[in-house]
Amino acid sequence: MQIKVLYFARIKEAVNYSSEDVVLPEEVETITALKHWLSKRGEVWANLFNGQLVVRAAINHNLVDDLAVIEDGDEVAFFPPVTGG
Amino acid sequence: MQIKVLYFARIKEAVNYSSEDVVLPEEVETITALKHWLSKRGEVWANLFNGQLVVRAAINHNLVDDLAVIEDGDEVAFFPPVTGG
Amino acid sequence: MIRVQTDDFDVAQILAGMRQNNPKVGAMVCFVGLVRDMNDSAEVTSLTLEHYPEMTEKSLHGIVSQAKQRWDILDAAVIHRVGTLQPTDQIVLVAITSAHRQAAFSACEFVMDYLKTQAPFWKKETNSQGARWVEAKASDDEAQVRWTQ
Amino acid sequence: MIRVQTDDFDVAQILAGMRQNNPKVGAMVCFVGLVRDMNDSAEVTSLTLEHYPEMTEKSLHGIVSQAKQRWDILDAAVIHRVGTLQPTDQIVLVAITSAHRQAAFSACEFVMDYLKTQAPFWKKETNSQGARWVEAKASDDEAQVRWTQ
Repeated sequence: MQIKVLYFARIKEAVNYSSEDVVLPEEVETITALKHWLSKRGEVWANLFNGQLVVRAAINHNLVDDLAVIEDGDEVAFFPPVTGG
Repeated sequence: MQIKVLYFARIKEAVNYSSEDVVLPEEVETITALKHWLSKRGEVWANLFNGQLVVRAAINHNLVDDLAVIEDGDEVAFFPPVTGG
Repeated sequence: MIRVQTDDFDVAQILAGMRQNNPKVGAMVCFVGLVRDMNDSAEVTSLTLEHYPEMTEKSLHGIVSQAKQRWDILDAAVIHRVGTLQPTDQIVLVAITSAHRQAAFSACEFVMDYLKTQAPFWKKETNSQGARWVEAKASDDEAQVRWTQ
Repeated sequence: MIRVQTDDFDVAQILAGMRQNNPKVGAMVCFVGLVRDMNDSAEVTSLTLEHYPEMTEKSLHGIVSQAKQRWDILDAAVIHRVGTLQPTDQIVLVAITSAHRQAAFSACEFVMDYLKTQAPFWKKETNSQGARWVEAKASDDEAQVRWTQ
């Protein structure tokens, strides 16, 4: 399936772009699986998703936990804990 | 001893004046004793201080409870529970 | 700043004065109480506030001092009107500035809860049937007592 | 009213609009968050707020809806600025009107606690040493969690 992935704040700066279209292999069905799959892209990605940083996720503009299931056409966003207000 | 007594809100309206100078007999030493002593003035006073209404008291501009001791020259005030704000 | 006055007050001006040129202020919480046209189902046409002048400001200063002891706040303003007011008129303002929001929220609510139960103001409402003194509410006593527990 | 904007906002105008000609409003609680010049001991010269536009307003609407379900409030306004701000600038406003003060205080604090932990804004501070992303605070998570207990 194909999804859109967005990055914000320090995660956007680390990966050095703000969004990309990604075609996922069939077995990548959840946020956890997506994090794991992205972490294999290289050191920057591994450092982001090795579990030492809190990386929050949203699917279609709703905050979700890492067990949330991704569907074709979804917009997935990764970002650090929010600090507005 | 001599004190000044002030009345506010519905208590002022009931007794029909807002302040008076009062000379107290020696045994009237507390707010409770003052309430009891005033209640003997007649029906209006008895109705105010028979315990069915909550009548708060202040001595020299500080809220006090009924066991507070009155001293010569004090300003004592009686009023209903406050309703500002 | 603590004031008891018959005149109306300008919320914007008070808030602006409290934060002006003070980059330590991270949070500002402001409460404004207004005259409602409805209380216990009778239509209110006016509200008259009586107070005990010599005691009122002392009482408000005492409440603000307690708030300053309990929370790390920068400044506090309390303004309470007396005299005759109409529905939608402002009655009271409590404004607190602090570095962080929790102190400001707590202090503002504390000051209002104590003001409601300890400051010597009394409200008399007028409606088409006449005038009557407003009854104190048990919920206000409960709101105040929770700060002592 | 929910707005995310780069421009500053006028607190007085917003409060006036919320209470105007509405004699049901007995209480108004307003929170304003401001840029402090100090955070974790480094002197802040500016603050830049990034957000996730498509998600931000949805998130704020969701938070306000929850507040309206939990408390009997009349109206709510949330305004959050994005872009680059200086010390003493306004960042955020939350204002609530209600008949009685407790609903307004609780709803206002609830909206701020949820906004701080759920709405997709991120702050980057600049000082003489450079720029750094502000860390989320455990105290904000704790403030939010208490509403769920």
